[in-house]
Amino acid sequence: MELSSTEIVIRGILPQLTDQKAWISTEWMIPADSALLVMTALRNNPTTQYNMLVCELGVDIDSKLGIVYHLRSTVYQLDCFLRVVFEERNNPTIDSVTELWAGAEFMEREIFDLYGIQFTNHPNLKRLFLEDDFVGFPLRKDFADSINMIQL
Amino acid sequence: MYDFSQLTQAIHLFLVQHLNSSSVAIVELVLVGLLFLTMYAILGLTLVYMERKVCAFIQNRLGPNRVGPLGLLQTVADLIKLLFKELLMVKKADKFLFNLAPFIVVIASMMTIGALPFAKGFQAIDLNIGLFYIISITSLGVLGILLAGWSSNSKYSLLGALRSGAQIISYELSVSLSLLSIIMFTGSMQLSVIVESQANGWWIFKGHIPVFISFLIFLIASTAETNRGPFDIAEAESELTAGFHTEYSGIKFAFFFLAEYMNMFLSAALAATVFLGGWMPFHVSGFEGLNQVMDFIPPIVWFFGKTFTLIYVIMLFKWTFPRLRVDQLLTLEWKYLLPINLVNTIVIAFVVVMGWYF
Amino acid sequence: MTGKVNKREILVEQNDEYIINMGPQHPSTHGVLRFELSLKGETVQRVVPHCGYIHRGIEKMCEANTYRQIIHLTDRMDYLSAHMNNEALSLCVEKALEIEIPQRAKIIRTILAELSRIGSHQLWWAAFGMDMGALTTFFYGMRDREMILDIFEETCGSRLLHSYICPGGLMHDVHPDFVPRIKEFITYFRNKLPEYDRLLSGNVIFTTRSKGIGKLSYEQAINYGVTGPSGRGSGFSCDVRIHQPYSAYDLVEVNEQLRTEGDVYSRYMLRIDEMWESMRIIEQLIELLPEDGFTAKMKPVLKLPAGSYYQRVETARGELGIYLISDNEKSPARLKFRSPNFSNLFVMDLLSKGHKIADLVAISGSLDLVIPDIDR
Amino acid sequence: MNGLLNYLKEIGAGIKTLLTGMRVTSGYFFSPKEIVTQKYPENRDTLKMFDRFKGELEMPHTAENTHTCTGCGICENVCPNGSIQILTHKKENEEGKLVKQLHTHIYHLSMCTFCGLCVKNCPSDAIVFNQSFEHAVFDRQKLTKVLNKPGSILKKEAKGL
Repeated sequence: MELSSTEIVIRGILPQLTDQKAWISTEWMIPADSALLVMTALRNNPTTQYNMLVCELGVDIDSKLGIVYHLRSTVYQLDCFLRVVFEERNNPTIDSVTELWAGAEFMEREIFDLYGIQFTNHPNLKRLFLEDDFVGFPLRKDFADSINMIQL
Repeated sequence: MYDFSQLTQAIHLFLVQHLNSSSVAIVELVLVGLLFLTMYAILGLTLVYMERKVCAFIQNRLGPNRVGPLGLLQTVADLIKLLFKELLMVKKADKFLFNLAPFIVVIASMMTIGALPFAKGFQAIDLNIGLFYIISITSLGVLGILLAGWSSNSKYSLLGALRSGAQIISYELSVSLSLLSIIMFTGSMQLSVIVESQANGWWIFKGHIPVFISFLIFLIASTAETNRGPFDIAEAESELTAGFHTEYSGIKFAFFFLAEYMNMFLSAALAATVFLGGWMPFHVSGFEGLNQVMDFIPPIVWFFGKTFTLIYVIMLFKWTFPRLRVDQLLTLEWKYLLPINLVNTIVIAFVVVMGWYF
Repeated sequence: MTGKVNKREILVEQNDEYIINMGPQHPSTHGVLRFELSLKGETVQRVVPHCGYIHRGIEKMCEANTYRQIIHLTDRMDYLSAHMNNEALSLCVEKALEIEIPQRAKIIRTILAELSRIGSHQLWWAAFGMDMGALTTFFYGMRDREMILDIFEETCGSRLLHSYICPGGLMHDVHPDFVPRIKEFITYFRNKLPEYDRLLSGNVIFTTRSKGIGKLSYEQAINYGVTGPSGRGSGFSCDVRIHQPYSAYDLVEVNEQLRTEGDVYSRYMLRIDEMWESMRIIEQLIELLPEDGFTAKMKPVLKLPAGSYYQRVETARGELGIYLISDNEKSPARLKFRSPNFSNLFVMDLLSKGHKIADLVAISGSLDLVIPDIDR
Repeated sequence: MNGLLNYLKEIGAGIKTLLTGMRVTSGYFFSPKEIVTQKYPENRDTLKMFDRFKGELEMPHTAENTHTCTGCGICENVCPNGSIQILTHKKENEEGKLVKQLHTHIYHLSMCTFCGLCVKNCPSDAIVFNQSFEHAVFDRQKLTKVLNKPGSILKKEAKGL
């Protein structure tokens, strides 16, 4: 099977890699500590040139927190999804990608706000939507609010 | 035919017969004051109603139509509402100046109205420096705006006031220079003399192109001086919420509102008086029949007809054009209006000296 | 715990600057957005957007609702392109279930999407003129949008929040008057649209106020992920209708509108051009409309196979991405809306630095922000 | 000289664009036929909503005071906001069996988002949207409505009687 240019770049950095095939092209599972490295390579490699961060979202699946990066190369019209899964729930931390894509700043603030994932080297990591003294991270599955959340 | 001085003389004689001289003076002052204050209020209400109807028709709407027939009483209802509203006070505002500011604005606009010749003899005071007086008093109004902006202790208000200051200082020049052209033609600043000089034709026709240019510049500059759109950067609803009167409510807000409309009336009336012959009917020398017909229309109708036509044009400006930015506003004045005006003044001086006018 | 903590100071204001709060109750932020402006005189030094005033937690609500129920929540994000939002989720669900919907439903969806694009741009034009101080534009834009809303009301039953497109096709078939009304609208609007140009686009005050203001370069647009008309105004070809045609866009000829100046004026003209283009697309699609079939056969309970799905559509403001993770339940495990306004908002600081307050209003107007879509 | 000419040309072009704009607005000023305002309370008689307009939920009753709601509860389940509550009771039918039947159909207008799922999913077409749009009331309690009229019965039952 012919490897796509994205795959070549990713495997160049992480030879042992699992990818989760789904309906969307390919979603790559990346360990948290090498995520920035992989994305720097994907952005700067002339064969991929992922110059746009379409979206960065937090997920809470199977009681594990994670982040999905949706990258796009406007040069080759490629889309690529990277998923990072954190083992611990209490204080997940990952490097910020703000240096690579300026648009990431506020997406990461949103993730920090709603999932409580810490980003190192982020220029201004504050809550985005909620007030600063809000307790808890609402989009986590174990978030409970007996007053405002009505179970139908 | 229609001479108000006959009426006023009759009243004066009647009073002299029955009272001593100091009482006559007091009674006459009270009468004139009452007359002009009433006229001021009625004009203000009419203008607000007119603006709302004009903008409604421009915007494919009906405008006020609920209170009274055709919504005529809408502005009265609004006034009553404003009278009963709470006067809010900003906590850290400079109380004295904050309360003083709307009165300065409204008094400044009120003072000018007396010098306007509404019809023959219908003029509170015929100063020999009438034009000069009006120009100087209108620029007093900006003092109130500056005070309002400063004393409100609000940044939006302050920004609005500063904008207004810069705007009025600039546009004052153009207004005065364009009026200077007519002063050069008539050789007098007395408004009644200026009106009389147009008995055989209005200055805009007699002075042809150069006067037309000064008329246009006067219209633009006086619109700017009254803080109306597209020059309403001092209020700039979409930028500074309400500019200098952000913090005002109730009747104090109404004063600003009223003063704005009266200033608009004043600039339109001044333009009508100086360029379009004031209460003088439309005369063409040589066509006696036409002139007779025109004379039949009372001068007060002529005056208000001309004024309200100009007011309509000024309203059309506001409801058509986007607002100018601060720097554009100053560019317009200093790079376009002022140089053109200066050149135009020289041209007019030449025209006057050579007698190249009708 | 990995990673390092760096101490960083964030400078809010310098000595000769002062701060103004623009919003959340400000006439030109179009909703409850708050800008914290650092000003030097009238020159904007820094813009810090604060959002969250209308955050309703739609993504959290989606995790408790079935797919059919989520449709009515998507309406309430970008309420001006409700049809496109509905369509995005429906397409995502349909692709996950591998359902092919009837051709008629596809074409009607596309017509509705283009109509709401025109309607959205009309409202934008109306409000943008208002931001600029030309107060009459508001009523002209609203007047013309009324016809579109009437079409929607007749077919969908509501004017703004339609919930009309659902997984499997449409809620019900279009009204018999649908096609004649659209034809009537297009002939009407073809006459009215040049008036927009005469009133505002050509106006010398407007052009001097908008040309060269708020320049967004091609690289910046990509870097910040600015899509839609705002991105295309900078020459960034990001039209999903071209790059990944969905629904019936592959049946018709769609010309992507591109302008390279990247200033307020180019974003403005681009939206005017898009209105012309949308009318052209609708005219082509009306000819193609087949007779029957507005919905595919669907199960009463929708359960998506476990996995993650992605679907993007072009709304009136840019690319709306739907990222759906399912764990074979009735409701999604995670549903993320990649809203175009979210990315578009955060270039405000970049664009308005060094401009006046009046320009800031023009810039935020030209980005065409809808606040509920930012906050979700 | 060239600069001066350009300066004048610029002014001329600028004034021309301004006049174009003013022609549009004053054109509308002098054509009152274009006015789109509708006088609302006066035109109440002629004002008609489209048939599909989602006003508020209604349960059509026939002249014999019958409806077709079986109390199955699908609309309650399908509603995203919980704006429908269905109370049922057991009732004996003509064969002597105890059958679950509708007792009260409660509709909270204040919570309804007019998504139309209940009407679409109703298996017996018992509820429809009517065209009323004047929802304002002085008391919030009035927004909670009971859709089945007092004493109304299921259509099928009425036939059996």
